[in-house]
Amino acid sequence: MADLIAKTPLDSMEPVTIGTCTVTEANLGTLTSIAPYAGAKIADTFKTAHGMAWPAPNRATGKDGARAIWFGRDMVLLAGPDPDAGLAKHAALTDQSDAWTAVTLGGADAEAVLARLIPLDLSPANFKRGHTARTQIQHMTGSVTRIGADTFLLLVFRSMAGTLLHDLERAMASVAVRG
Amino acid sequence: MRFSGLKVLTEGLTGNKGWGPHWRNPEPKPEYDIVLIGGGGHGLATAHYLAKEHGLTNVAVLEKGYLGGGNVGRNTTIVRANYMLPGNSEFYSHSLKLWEGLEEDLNYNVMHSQRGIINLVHSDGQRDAFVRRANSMCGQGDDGAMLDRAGVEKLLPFLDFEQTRFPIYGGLYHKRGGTARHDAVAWGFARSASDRGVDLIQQCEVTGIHVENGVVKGVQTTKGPIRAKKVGMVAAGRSSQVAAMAGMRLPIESHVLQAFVTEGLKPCIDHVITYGMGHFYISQSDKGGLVFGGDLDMYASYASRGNLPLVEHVAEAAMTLMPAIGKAKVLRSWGGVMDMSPDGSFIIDKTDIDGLFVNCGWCYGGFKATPASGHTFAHLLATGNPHPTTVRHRLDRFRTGRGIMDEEATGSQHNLH
Amino acid sequence: MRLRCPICGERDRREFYYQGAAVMLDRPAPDAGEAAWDNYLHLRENPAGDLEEVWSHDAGCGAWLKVTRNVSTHEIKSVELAREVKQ
Amino acid sequence: MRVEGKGLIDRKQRLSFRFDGRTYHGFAGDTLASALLANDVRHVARSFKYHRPRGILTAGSEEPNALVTIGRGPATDPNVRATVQELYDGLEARSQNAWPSLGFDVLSINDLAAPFLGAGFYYKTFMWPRAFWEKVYEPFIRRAAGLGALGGEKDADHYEKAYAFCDVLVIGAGPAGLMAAWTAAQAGAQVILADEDSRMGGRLNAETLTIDDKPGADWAADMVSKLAAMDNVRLMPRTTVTGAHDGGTFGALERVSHHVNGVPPGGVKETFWRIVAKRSILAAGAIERHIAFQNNDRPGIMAAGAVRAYLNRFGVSAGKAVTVFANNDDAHRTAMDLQDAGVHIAAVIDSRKDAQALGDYRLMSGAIVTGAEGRKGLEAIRVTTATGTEKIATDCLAVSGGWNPTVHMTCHMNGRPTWDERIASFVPTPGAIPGMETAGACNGAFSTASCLSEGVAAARSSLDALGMTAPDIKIPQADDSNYALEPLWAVPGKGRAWLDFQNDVSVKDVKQAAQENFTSVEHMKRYTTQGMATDQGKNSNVAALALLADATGRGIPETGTTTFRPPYTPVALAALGAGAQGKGFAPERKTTSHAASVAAGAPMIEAGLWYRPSHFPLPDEKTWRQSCDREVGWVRNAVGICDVSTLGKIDIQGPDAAKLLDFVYTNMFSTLKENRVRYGLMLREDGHLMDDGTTARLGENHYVMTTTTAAAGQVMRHLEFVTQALHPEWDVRIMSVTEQWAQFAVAGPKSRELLNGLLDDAIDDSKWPFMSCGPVTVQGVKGRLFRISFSGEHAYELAVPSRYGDSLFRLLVARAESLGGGAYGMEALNVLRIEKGFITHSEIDGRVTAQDIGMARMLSEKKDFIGATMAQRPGLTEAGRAQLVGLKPVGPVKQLTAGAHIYTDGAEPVAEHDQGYVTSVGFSPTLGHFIGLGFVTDGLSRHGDVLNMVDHVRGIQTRVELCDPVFFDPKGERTRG
Repeated sequence: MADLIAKTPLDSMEPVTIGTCTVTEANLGTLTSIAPYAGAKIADTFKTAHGMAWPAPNRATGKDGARAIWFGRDMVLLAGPDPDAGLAKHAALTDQSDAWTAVTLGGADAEAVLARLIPLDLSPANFKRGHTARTQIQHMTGSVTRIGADTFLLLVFRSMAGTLLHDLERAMASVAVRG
Repeated sequence: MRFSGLKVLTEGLTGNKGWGPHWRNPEPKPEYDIVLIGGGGHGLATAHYLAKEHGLTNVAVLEKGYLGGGNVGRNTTIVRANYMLPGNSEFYSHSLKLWEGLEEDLNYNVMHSQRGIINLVHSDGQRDAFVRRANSMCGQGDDGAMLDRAGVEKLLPFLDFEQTRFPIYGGLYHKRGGTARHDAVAWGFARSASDRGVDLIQQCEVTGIHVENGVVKGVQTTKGPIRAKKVGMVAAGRSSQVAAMAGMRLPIESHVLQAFVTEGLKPCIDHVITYGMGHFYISQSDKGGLVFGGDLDMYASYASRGNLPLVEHVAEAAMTLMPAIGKAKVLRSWGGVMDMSPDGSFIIDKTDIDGLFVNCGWCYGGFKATPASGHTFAHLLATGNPHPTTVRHRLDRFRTGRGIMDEEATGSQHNLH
Repeated sequence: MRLRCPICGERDRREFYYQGAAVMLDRPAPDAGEAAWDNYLHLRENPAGDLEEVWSHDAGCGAWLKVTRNVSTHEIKSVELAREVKQ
Repeated sequence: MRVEGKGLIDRKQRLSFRFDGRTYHGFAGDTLASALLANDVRHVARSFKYHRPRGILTAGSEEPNALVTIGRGPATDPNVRATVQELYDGLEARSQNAWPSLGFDVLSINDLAAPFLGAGFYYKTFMWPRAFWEKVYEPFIRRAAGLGALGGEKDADHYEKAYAFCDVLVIGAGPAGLMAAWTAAQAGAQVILADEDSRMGGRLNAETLTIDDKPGADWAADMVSKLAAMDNVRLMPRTTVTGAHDGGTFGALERVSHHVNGVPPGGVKETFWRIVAKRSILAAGAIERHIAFQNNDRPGIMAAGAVRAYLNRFGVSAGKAVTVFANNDDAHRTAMDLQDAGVHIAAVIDSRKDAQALGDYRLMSGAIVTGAEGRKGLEAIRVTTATGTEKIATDCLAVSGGWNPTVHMTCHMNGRPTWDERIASFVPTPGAIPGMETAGACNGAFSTASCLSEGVAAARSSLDALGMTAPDIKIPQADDSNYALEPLWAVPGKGRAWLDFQNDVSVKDVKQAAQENFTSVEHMKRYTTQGMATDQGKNSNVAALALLADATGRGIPETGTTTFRPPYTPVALAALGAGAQGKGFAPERKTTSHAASVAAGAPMIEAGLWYRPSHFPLPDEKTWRQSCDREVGWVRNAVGICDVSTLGKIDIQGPDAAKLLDFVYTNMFSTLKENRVRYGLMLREDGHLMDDGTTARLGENHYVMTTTTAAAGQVMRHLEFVTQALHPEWDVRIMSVTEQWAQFAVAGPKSRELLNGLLDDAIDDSKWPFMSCGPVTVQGVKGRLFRISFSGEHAYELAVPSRYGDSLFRLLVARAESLGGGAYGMEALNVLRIEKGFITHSEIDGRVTAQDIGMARMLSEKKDFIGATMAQRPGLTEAGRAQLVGLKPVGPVKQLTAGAHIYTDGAEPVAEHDQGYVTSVGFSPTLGHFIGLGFVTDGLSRHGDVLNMVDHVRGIQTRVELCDPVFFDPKGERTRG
């Protein structure tokens, strides 16, 4: 009997380049939302377990192959490793590995592309590497994180993968034409 | 002065010098039988019907700005009787019948145009709900018909039938629905009421309501005190402020509803169309402007202006439904302040204060109600009893749970209706 | 309109959901009586000036907020976390 | 005609264009208007009401006359201002509102009938006979009115919207705006400078004035290039800031591709910007006003400043023998500039008795123009002086009644401008827009020198507010001459003198409105339509207001002004609604089984934002009913597979998880055992049903709640409200996991058989009884299994992480098919649940209580819960409410239809005999007849009653018997078996 076959939200699509920008489906590994219980002192446990700082609101931390992305009120998304079992004492852990479409958008015009979709000032002065936000991406709610000088990580619900790609491609095309 | 084609002709030939004032500019008398607070559409209609139906002409309408300056002059002019629930169904049916005789009644062309309204349907569930509504309309003796997709396409070929996000399954067609020239409605009622002896007093703000031992005695105004045997509060948009002068709290939140008009265009939309999935409705005025609107801005507001997210949402709905109007240009947007009630339906009732009556809570359905609101409020003021079409529209229905008319089925949150 | 979410910072109105007057934060006891419940759900001060109200940063961090706002000018006077107001 | 040696056009780039079918030529840098004037085309349009011939009045976006249609087919763009449209090679423009042609327009007959068509005439007539309004009068009025026509096809161009942020937004790039932007930029602020023109510089490009001894246009170009080189400055030419909104938000329309022939592939026609600015500076300039006199609308009569703009910027003289009519000094510059360029000035008529000539031309001071001749083009004017009337031949009359500051944006937030006697016009009221400064001509400062210094000052105040400091800024040398003016709104005399050109509102109309007691400025506007044309009264409102004030014996400040509303200039719906065309209106949510369902031929239907399969047709099936009946049969007799992933799934964890559930559900969940599932009802606080669903207890402090697809978002928000705003002291965390799990119903007598070939560990009744749940592994993949049923059969729901959803769905369907079943869609799901009397949002539509659906027993009396108190209001509990019943046909007609009403049997089917309505129907292949659910007055106690179902709109009448809503297996033996 055939094993169950795993599919990514964008079905492992090839990266799409339009103009200076490329959108790539990102494999972030295991995604776990961590919502600390009342009064929990999770930061140290987290640091010890995963070698990353517990991110402040609107910030993301990380090390090789792992990120900790602030993900909303009293919530952090651990991306990469499976969560340390010891965290469950301090926080509600929920597996989100299959719940999100994750892409990176990189390129010189990435900021201009996102200016067509996201109602936030993403200029480097205001939104530096390691900054993250929960916000809208066109009509979707999502998460945006600057992970490089001109690279952003975007997350929306898995079921909206097609819409995200469509919206990005439209914005990339119009920015590319402007030159 | 009676208006007629002949009068227009003779005046035209003699230099249009003979046209007199549409209404008088009286100074307020010290006392009236009835004082109406608010010279908007409903207040002026109430005055007209008090005079005409009940012979009550010792009546004053007090308006803090200019006549018809409220929502009667800032709406999308839709007139319809396509309600579903008992109470609303008979009331709006009554109103539409009054509309159908309004021009003769007022000797004023309010340009009531029964061009037909089509409420589009985008799912089986929505169709079932509209069928239920259409059957209510038919049971009420009004017209209501369901169109299938082909039927809609025949009437509205310019809609996007190919790739709209929410495809068009059909529509509820209300042929007697349509539009009217909003300002003319206010002016027509004002002229008629004034001609019949009612005093319309502009730039006269009510600053207090005089109550003694639970009985209303009159009002204080910026033009001095005025005694009154009965006072009718008919100031939608400002209902809570007026009621507060009598120490009352109303079940109302004030919200802003935007509307839009484009530059004039040659005729392209012959009906009123509503797009439920996008909270969008549109018609074309006789001047050629596309008149359209959408949902509330959703936050409490007394500022007659809206914000961009809603503007964009409305325009997006327009573009997904009818991309053929993409190059129509929005000329003007404005906002009206709506009395939002906890069930989306209005209130016409007595209050706990003897002689004080309230007419409020029209949400964004007030324009089409103008004649019947005036007619039934006049009935209540004159007789002390509710008109048969407003027996359910009680002030205390939220407390008791009796007769709640929640057409949108969204519950007691004011802004969701 | 823009609201300053205490967690996310200043954001466009489009990210927020509006519920209504902040009386909704003070839920009466089950036996508080008819008038208290009528006040809670239906009757509103509805001032044309400063209003305390509840919003939610729906498309952002998800926090419910108590906002004080002048509803005639739309000036935002304060934004607090509902959670902190209640505690 | 073109004037050599003048203008900022590129004479090396000759462009060809067409107007009304004729080919003309112009140059790069021209607008359509300047190119038409260069070709001596003066008559370009017809007015709205009287179809009077009209020419170009202005050189800006305020143009009321010269509106044309550009392009054809789906690219048809009506009502384009020729004064704004940049010329490109191949441009094709047509005139509007004229039939059969611009030169011979049948409806110009309206002009002859004007005495009968004055202000408000339509309110007084067209009332008889009644039926004639819709059939005769209205269609005629509609056809006669309107300007351009839409193309009638789907807009083929792309538009977009975007966001921008800055410290200081400067609106307008004239001398004031350039200095403001420069000053703010020097301080290091993030600056956006937006200007509606393609070339920044404002009036400096239209005048011969100098700054620091350089031609103004050159100075402006230098400033623009210096600003462009700065990283903290963003220049936005061709961008009109259209509206000021709350919180420092501005709308702005960028015309990206209007100046080129066609939109490049992938590109956009326009971008609508949402600009968020901490501070803003309005430097929008001023608009010249006209003077009303008889036939002051003839083609060739233009704004004096516009005549200068055509000369100095475009190298075009608007006439060969030009006259000027003014009440101020500024307009004299038109005469001087033209004269310097070698154009003949026939006369300058100045209404001021003490006017002085500023150059060598014939000045008639204390004189007025009392009439104009030449219908389709000006031929002569009549000038009246103290001594008599003189006729002067002229083909262009440059008129200036003074300038009105462009205050519009300061009124977008309900502010009113202030009357300034000095300039006889309105100026901005400080603070009208929070955070906005005003500078230059829009502030009533008309000299170049004052514009430059106000620009710097406005930037300094903005920087102060931002806590920033500007370095010393040297204010350049420029003209500082006094703006001397004596108000003149309309010259006395007979004949029609026009105010609002486009809407054909005359001085007489305003006076008649006053005579009819439309004395409020809003009444006058609405009665006459003054100021309601596409220029929104920019050219004429102040004059109309002054005349109304005069007619009513009031001063102008007391008369007040109408409100200026956004947008400043009209904005295409396609720009405001960019991105929504086609499927872009709302995100599409697709389940993991979407591709497999589509491949199986299932029509996908919208369920909120989701798509779900309606049915899975087999090749020999012709109707959905055939497929549906077969799928129902599969579930009843074998096993069916249905994707239920769209239902909301909410993970609830924490010590107080049970407390939360007890509070939001009407029934108890703290008593639910681990690995068990319970059905729950959720009320709104007003006591009506919000949603229903099952919740499973996965651990002591861990539940997973299921909501309906429709209410998933609402329930999630509700739980957040309860936990943050009502009971923040509860230690509980909630998280949507809808997207994490692909969940499939496996329903039917063979469901366990199917699963036992698939799960890594076999299941049986003892370990997996009805309403149990727990972890399972499917071929090594960790999943969850719930033994629940929405079909009334022995059934399960199997959930796996979404990445395996596609694969598992295909596997389940293949196995079901091998067992004599297969996939089923929404239609079959609906029939199956109606057979069992299970409710959906068709029944609990938001107006229904637990009591109404016969579930009063689920309202726990042992606890407080949301909705508990209000559900006990008398109106929600007393007799006479509509209650849930089953419906079956008992007469000769067997069909039931959803939405039909139910009436007393034998009575007329009218409102007073209305007993209820039908919410859901289906043909039950199991029972062999239609079944339905509905609500009937006191229906719970009326089982057995026979009533009359009437669907008026479908023409169906069916006698129905009320019955228990559970039609099939009322004891639930199949579910448990």
